[in-house]
Amino acid sequence: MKLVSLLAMFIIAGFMFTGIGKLHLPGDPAGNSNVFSQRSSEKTDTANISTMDDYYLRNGQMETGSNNIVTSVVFDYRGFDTLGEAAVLFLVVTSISMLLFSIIKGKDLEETVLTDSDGFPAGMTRIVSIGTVLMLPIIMAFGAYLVIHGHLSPGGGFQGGAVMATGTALLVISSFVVRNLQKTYKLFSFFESLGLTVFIVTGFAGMGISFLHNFLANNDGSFLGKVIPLGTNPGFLNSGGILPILSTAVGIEVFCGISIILVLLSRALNARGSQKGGHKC
Amino acid sequence: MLSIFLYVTVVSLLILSITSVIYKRNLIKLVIALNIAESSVNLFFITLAYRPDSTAPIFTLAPALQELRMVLPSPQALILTNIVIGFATTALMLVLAVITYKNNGTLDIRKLKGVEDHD
Amino acid sequence: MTNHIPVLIITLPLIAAFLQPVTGFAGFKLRNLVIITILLVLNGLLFMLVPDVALQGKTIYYTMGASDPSQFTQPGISFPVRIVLKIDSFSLFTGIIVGVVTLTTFLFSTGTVKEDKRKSYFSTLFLLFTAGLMGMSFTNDLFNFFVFLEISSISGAALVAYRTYRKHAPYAGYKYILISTIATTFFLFGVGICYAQYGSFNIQYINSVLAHSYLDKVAMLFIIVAMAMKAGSVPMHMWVPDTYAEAPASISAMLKASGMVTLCAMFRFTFSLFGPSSSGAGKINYETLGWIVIVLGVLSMFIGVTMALIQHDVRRLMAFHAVSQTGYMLLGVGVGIAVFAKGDGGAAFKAFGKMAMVGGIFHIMNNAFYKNLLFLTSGVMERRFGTRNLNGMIGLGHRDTLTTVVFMIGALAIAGIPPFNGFDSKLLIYESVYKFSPVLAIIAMFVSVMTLASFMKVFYSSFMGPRRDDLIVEGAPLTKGTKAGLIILAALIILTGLFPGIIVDGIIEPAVTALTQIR
Amino acid sequence: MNGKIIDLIIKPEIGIVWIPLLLVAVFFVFMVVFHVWGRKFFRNDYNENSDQVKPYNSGNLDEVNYSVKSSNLYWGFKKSMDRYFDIMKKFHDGDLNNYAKWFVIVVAACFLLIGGGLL
Repeated sequence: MKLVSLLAMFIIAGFMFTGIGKLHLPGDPAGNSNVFSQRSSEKTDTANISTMDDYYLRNGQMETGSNNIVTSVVFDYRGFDTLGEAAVLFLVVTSISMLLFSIIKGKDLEETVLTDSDGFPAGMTRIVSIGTVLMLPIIMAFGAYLVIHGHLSPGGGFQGGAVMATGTALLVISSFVVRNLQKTYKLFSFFESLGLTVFIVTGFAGMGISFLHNFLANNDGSFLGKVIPLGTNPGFLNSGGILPILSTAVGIEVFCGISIILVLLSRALNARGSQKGGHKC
Repeated sequence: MLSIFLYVTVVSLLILSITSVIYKRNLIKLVIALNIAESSVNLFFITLAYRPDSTAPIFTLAPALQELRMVLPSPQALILTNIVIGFATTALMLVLAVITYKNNGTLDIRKLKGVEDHD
Repeated sequence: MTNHIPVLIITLPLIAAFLQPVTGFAGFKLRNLVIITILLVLNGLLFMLVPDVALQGKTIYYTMGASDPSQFTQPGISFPVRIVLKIDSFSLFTGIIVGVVTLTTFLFSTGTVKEDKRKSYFSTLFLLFTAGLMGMSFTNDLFNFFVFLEISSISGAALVAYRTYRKHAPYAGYKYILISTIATTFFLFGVGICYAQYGSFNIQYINSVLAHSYLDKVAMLFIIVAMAMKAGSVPMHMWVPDTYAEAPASISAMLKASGMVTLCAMFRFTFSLFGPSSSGAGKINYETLGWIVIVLGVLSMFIGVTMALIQHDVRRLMAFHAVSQTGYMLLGVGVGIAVFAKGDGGAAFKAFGKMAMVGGIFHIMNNAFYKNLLFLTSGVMERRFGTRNLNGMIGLGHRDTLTTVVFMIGALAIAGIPPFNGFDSKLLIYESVYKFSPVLAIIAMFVSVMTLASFMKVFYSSFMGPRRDDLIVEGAPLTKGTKAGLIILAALIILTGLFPGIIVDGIIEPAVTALTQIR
Repeated sequence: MNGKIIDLIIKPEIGIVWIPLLLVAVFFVFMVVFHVWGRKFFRNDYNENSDQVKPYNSGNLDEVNYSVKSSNLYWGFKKSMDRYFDIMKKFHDGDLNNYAKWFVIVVAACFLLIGGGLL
């Protein structure tokens, strides 16, 4: 059995190395998708578009009002994938809290904080605690910047939310303790749910035309609808249509979701009792 | 020519990770192995997106060239999705490993069979 | 609003799940009522589509975010740039299975999780599971399919581990998520190979430009073997009994539905993605592919049923039967795949290949109904006696008449006894497979006999015998929802068995036509 | 195609290839083969002239417990096929590495088919 599977691994490796010889090389112009972005000033230029990515690069800026084509793909062209992805995150937060609240119960829900003589939490040194306090606003501000400027510069809801959640991670490792776990959980869970609801309601709002239709883009700058010039430009914050709304919603959801996971995992690892009936059954 | 080594890396990572899924016996190590597999798929997609002499697909303050070339945007969007999904899978597997450890007192899959007698 | 039905089917369970933490104050009964209403609405929407899609053969597209959602592509370009949902007869068939199974299973589970503290998480995950399965049925985009596959497998894993106080339940969840992740990783690799060649993720577009190169074969191999693993066919089935046994009964039924949807997706990829395309000549050897599927099917039937015969754990027994029944579908559709691109101008396909596929696809539906019913009754048995071990059960027939009757219906249906629905699809499979290769048909009949034998064992040891009230752990009567779930499924089994012509002509035959028509 | 399937279900005499005599003959041949050779292969400790062939009840059977336990149903079948079941039980032992191995083996087998030009 062992030898057979080892042989199987070698066979797979051999055939896959044969296969990559036939794959087009990265950047090879003879490959199927060689994309040049020769922008034209025409409205929808459908001539000479050979692949999906070519279409995104040529028309993405005009159709969605976003300078960052990746963001326009994430939230507009493939927005339904992003909804699924946000659902995956929500799902995993729900399942992790379902699983971990079976371990964390009783006394573990209300942690007594061990403090040193000056009132700082014990465990890490005071350098870490004070450093965390100093770093936290900067991290949060940077995360919020990434979320809000998602349609203009590298970033977006997921990245910004993850950066903001590193703030929570810092708090967790520097021994700041959540006192009332249930209350904190409910607060974060509420905001996570709120973010997702905003996302899906924004999707439904475009339902007059189609689900997740970018109905705010390019409508003479009234609300998030400023028309950006084609080609290289500095960009405007109030462009992009529904992309900033979706980005913010996802940012809130990711920040709250990852924070719940971090807090619950750190608490579960320190949970004292094993659960009832664990070793029997 | 050198760029084919990116594909070689992708396949090597995939083969190594699946080999370690087959031979490793610690639940945590299996999680790490699957993370490597997922990274190899991410690397595969991002390699497909690469074009030489190209910029990132962002028009904000992009260099004003005569012929602006950009790398492909959609694989980047997809691996963003895949990273989040991989994070979710990893977190769930780690939590399940923690609870398995609390219930059984071991992480060795030879000891945790999970199957009683068949008949 | 009618042209938005495809997206509503997927997003309604999603929005209900997202609002669960907010509506957590509303109380258990109201929340259950809301969820049941949503599942009923889903079923209603699905049946609203039947006249258009199944009977008239229309195909409904829904392009996300486009200015005209019912168009497959935007004007001026030949390929879709956005995510497209596609409802044809086959995906509608898959959706109807998911709708019926989720409705009845949720009705059943309202009674079983009633006293549990974590029931709000249960309903959230259940809704997300439903959304994942619906998305898998209707999407026409490979990466979107991957996302919904992950939604269904992650929620499945969490629900398998729902009873964390049991010793092996978390490890069973771990097994499920590990196996799923291996399968989805290989699936995504196959998707990447397709993207590298054709620059698109759309199933229909890729099929129209498919070149049948070596890389296409590798992608097909990865995608189809990964789907076969998720569907639980031998020899990649060993996780099935372990996970199905440790999950709550309603979740076993949902996992079975997930396996059915994955199987449907596998058939869809075989025909709609890697089928003979209009551009390239069909260089993939479909006869070999069909024989691979047939061999997997025959192994599944035989090994599944022989292992089931010796089990004494009722849930593991039923899980092995799930593997064995998967074999019938693989056998039926495998015969169809093997003959549908033969060089005889489709004569063999017309003679028996299409009938084999109709049998295989019809068996998916029948199996979803009776296997669901059997898993749910095993839940009642487990609840009553507090154990899954058949040695510790006796004489339940004196207490639960309803459970006894529906169990008999399910057991006779799975064994293929005439008035029930298992007979119809099995007869179609026997007849058509006999014309293809008589040995396979004889093996299938032998497996059917063994199936009956093992369910006689379950019936004998748990329902018959003297009344033993001292063995009963949980004696409370079944709730209305639980009874409703069981009765609906039993009625569906009998109706499908008595009037197979309506179902076959109305839903199954259009589904097979939609699947095999070469675009 | 329309209508034919219903006919087949309702009127089974149309289009059925059903030769019971052939099946009986095959069954008979199998019986002979198993009688002559099969018993030696599966159970070589079987002896017709001993008490093995008689029914056997053990223990104190009272009114309440007078039923055969489910593990003991089809005992003879299990006993005669125990070599097969020993192999099968080894495959289903709950070892996660083995489960993943079979996926790899199936993929490798299909790769061999592609390499052989069959697929």
